[in-house]
Amino acid sequence: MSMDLSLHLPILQVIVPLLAAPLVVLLQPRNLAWAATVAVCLLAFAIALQMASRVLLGDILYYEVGGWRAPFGIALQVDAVNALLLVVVSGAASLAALGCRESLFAQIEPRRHPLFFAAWLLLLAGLSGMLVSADAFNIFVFMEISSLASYILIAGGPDRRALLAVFKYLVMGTIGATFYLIGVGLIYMMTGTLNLADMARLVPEVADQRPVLLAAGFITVGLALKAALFPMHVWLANAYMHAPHAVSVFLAACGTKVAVYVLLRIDFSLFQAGNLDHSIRFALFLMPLALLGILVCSAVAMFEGQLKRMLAFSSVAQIGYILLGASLLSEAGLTSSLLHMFNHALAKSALFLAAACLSMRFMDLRIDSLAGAARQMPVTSAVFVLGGLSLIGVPGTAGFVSKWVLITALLEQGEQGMVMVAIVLVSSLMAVAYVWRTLEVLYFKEPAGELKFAEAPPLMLVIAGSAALLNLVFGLMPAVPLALSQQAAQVLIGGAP
Amino acid sequence: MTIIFSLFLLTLLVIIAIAIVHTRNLFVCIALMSIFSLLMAVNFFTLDAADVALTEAAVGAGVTTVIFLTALRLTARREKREGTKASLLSLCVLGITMLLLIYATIDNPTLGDPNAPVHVHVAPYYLEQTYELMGFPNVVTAVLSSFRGYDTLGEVFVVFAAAIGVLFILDARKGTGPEYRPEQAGLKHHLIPKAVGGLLVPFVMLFGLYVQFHGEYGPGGGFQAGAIFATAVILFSLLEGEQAALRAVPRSAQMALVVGGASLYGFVGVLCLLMGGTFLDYSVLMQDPVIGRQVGIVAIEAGVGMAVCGSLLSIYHAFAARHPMEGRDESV
Amino acid sequence: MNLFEVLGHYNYWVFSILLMVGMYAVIARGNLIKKLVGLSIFQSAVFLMYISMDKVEGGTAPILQSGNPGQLYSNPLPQVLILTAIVVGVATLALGLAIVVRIHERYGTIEEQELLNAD
Amino acid sequence: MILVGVAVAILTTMVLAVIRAVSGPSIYDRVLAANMFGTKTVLLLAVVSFIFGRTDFLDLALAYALINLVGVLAVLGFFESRLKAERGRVDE
Repeated sequence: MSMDLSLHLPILQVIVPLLAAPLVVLLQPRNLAWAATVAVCLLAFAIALQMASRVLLGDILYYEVGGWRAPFGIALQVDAVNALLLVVVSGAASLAALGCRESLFAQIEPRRHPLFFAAWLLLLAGLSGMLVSADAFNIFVFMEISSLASYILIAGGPDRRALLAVFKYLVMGTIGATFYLIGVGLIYMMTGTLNLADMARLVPEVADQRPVLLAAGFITVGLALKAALFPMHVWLANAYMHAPHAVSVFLAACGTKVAVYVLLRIDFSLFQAGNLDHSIRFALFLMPLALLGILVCSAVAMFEGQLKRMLAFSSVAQIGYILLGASLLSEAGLTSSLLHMFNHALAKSALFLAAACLSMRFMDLRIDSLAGAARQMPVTSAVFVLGGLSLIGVPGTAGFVSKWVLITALLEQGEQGMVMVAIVLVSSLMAVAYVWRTLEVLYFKEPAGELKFAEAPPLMLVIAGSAALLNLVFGLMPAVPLALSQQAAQVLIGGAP
Repeated sequence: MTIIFSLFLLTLLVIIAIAIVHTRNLFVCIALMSIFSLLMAVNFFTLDAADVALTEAAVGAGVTTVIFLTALRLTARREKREGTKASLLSLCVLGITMLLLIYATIDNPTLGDPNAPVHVHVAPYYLEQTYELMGFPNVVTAVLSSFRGYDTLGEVFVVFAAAIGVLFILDARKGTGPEYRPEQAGLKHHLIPKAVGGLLVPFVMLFGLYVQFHGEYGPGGGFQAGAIFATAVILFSLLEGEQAALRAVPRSAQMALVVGGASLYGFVGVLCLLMGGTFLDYSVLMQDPVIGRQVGIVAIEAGVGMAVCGSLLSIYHAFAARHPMEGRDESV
Repeated sequence: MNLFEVLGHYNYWVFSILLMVGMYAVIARGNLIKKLVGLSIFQSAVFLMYISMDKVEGGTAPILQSGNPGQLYSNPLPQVLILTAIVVGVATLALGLAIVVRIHERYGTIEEQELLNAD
Repeated sequence: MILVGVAVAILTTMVLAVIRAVSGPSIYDRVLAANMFGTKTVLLLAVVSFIFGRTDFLDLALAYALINLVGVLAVLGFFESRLKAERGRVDE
């Protein structure tokens, strides 16, 4: 009866939050559902850290659910590509649940808490399940768990427009997931297997057949929809804007990135391995969209009047950076792409946490109405400054590191790369503009009347502050995430799933 | 033979689908949807997918139709004339996409080709090993609950998510709704529904039990049984009224089914893990691995049945017990 | 390509047609319930595609018959996947309908154009 | 052979039902057609399971018959509640 829990880490990452969800539904009293959720999120975070530390040492964690060998049963695998994202996902869930306690209690009626927090755990479980799975259909199942949970969470927003936003998200999300399902079906039709490694072995034999090409198209478009790649991002802005603040923090940090991960994993390991044509098509499809997304959405963010919508558009632009790096098809490019997922999560969660803090004292978050907030809320404003600097990519912050790696990767591309470097620099200037616009209002604009209120509640400040400090920590000491990202890029380029 | 049947039924399917999109009356649209589902189910049946046909009938034609109707009662019955501006353009784009898709399927293996990749890799293992490993003949049940039991766990939690989502969004968890309302009195004052329907409720339940426990030997299993059980209670509620149904199976009992079913599945999985196997490896549950698997499968199928039944019921009641004027925005 | 091969792809043609018919309802129709109906046709098309793969000529449903050792059976795997997918479809639909009901309660309409004008 | 003949006959009536369901004109026609279609499905299923030689699938037909009834009752209930709601509004 001796058992070693460390052998079961990949499955525990998923089932701890998954199985906790129905139990949370039963917890009635006010703080209990929240406390249990935080505890489970932190436990998941600890599991993710444990796995990441083992992956860093060169381990690959492999798990066969139900004891069935790989192509016959469902396998899980944690390697460098998903270990870092698991940390991001469970970390974001913990940060958002812990750091938005008061905001959540203000926005969600206590009697609805158990259901809300159950959905919260389901979202965490769904995203983790997508990340650890090495089975194409299993990814779909967990994608749907995470999607349904995020619809529920966003629909918790108090404004009635949240309902419209979530309906749009539901329709587009379902189309995206169904496209993915069609793609998986077509590959299954041509190979007879659902296991990613087994598929990677068999796809090259049939790579030139039309169903496989079609599958690549369906999967890429479907996941791009889920990842809110420009111009398929229309669902995202309002969904983030009207969601409860805590949900915005959680989703902005990791919601779309998991879809990007699945896209990269499937595309690189199945279609691109040894198929130059496909690699070129992949790059040709993603690169222009990524560049356009960076430019257009940064520009939109510059003129957006609502703080959270501005941050949402900036998120779409950042997805552009992530996919631009991937579309270079080089090791350096992929490194920047994976590293940026991590760093952007740090920056965006700090910024959305600051927004949540501001929302405790301001009725609505129009940027103009925040005038002079820095006097009353110095810590919150400082968090916003740090997050903003990291978003822009100022040296010393986490955002700088990934942008630096991206620019290095672009420069490897020769003349074409120079143009893209220029675009990245222009959009960074735009980021300066939209971050500065908010800072100016916070710090230098005279408030309309006299402001008489205190800082946000202490727990929120502590968490927001530590999120902001993490941006500095990983800006000055980027070794660990950088090493993991490099390792991951090698895995992806090497073609082994 | 199969191909001729399919040809015919599929053509009907396309006609119905176009009619569904064409009609403006949402009620008609739902009626046609139920035909669509039945046709789809017959198609599945002719394509040898008996389990799927049963599910599609129970869920698609049964529960979905009922939920659609109850939701329709709370919203509008007709669709307004104007479509969106993009309708003509999208028609062209989608038409071209369709032709491309048809062109791309030329390389697909022909229907029924025994040498298609799907029939030579992975699947033969299931067909050859099931009897030896599980000791029962329904390979679909074996794959569903054991080989790919982890997917099914996910599926149970998808249903769980839908149930808590509907309850959360409609905020319909507590109480049995406002006071008694005449329009929810049910159909029992009509002779024929009373005579026929009342008789049927226990038989539907019995049939549900049969599907639940015969799932290893014939088409069926926890999922279909849960849907059929929910159908029985919905039938009862249609006849006797919402209040009577909620007295018979109160909301707390529905929630207990959902939570209990999902937890039972998870518990079996964790138990396997604690007894030294991997998650959901039922073979460690007993001395004899075959019996262990059978025990595990019966247990998780029971969990699936409970969770599905509870979820579908709580979704149905969240819609059906709601008053059309409840939750109205004051500003509207 | 003989007639048999053409007819053997008919299922996939119907899949393509249904996919696009459903998509059309989602994109071009303004009524939110109609959009959900379209979405469910769209998903049904995919079910059809998967189930079409499982058929083996001369085979029967994969419930083993003990008296019949030489019997061919159709592929169980797509059926299992679609059982799961049907459930996912219903779950999404129920959630979508709940949202539509709330939209109707708070806006008084479920027509897209009127909703866009409302805010 | 006779089974195939029966199947063809059932398919023909299914087409007739579909024509009624699609063309209407009244809602009553369509609902009736939908119900009739359900009944035909049950029959077709039974016949097909004999043709395929898998009579153990007859319980599927049973399930369809039960479900069809629930659908019809739901439709009736829908109309009745509509009717009552409308009448209630007139009374006020």
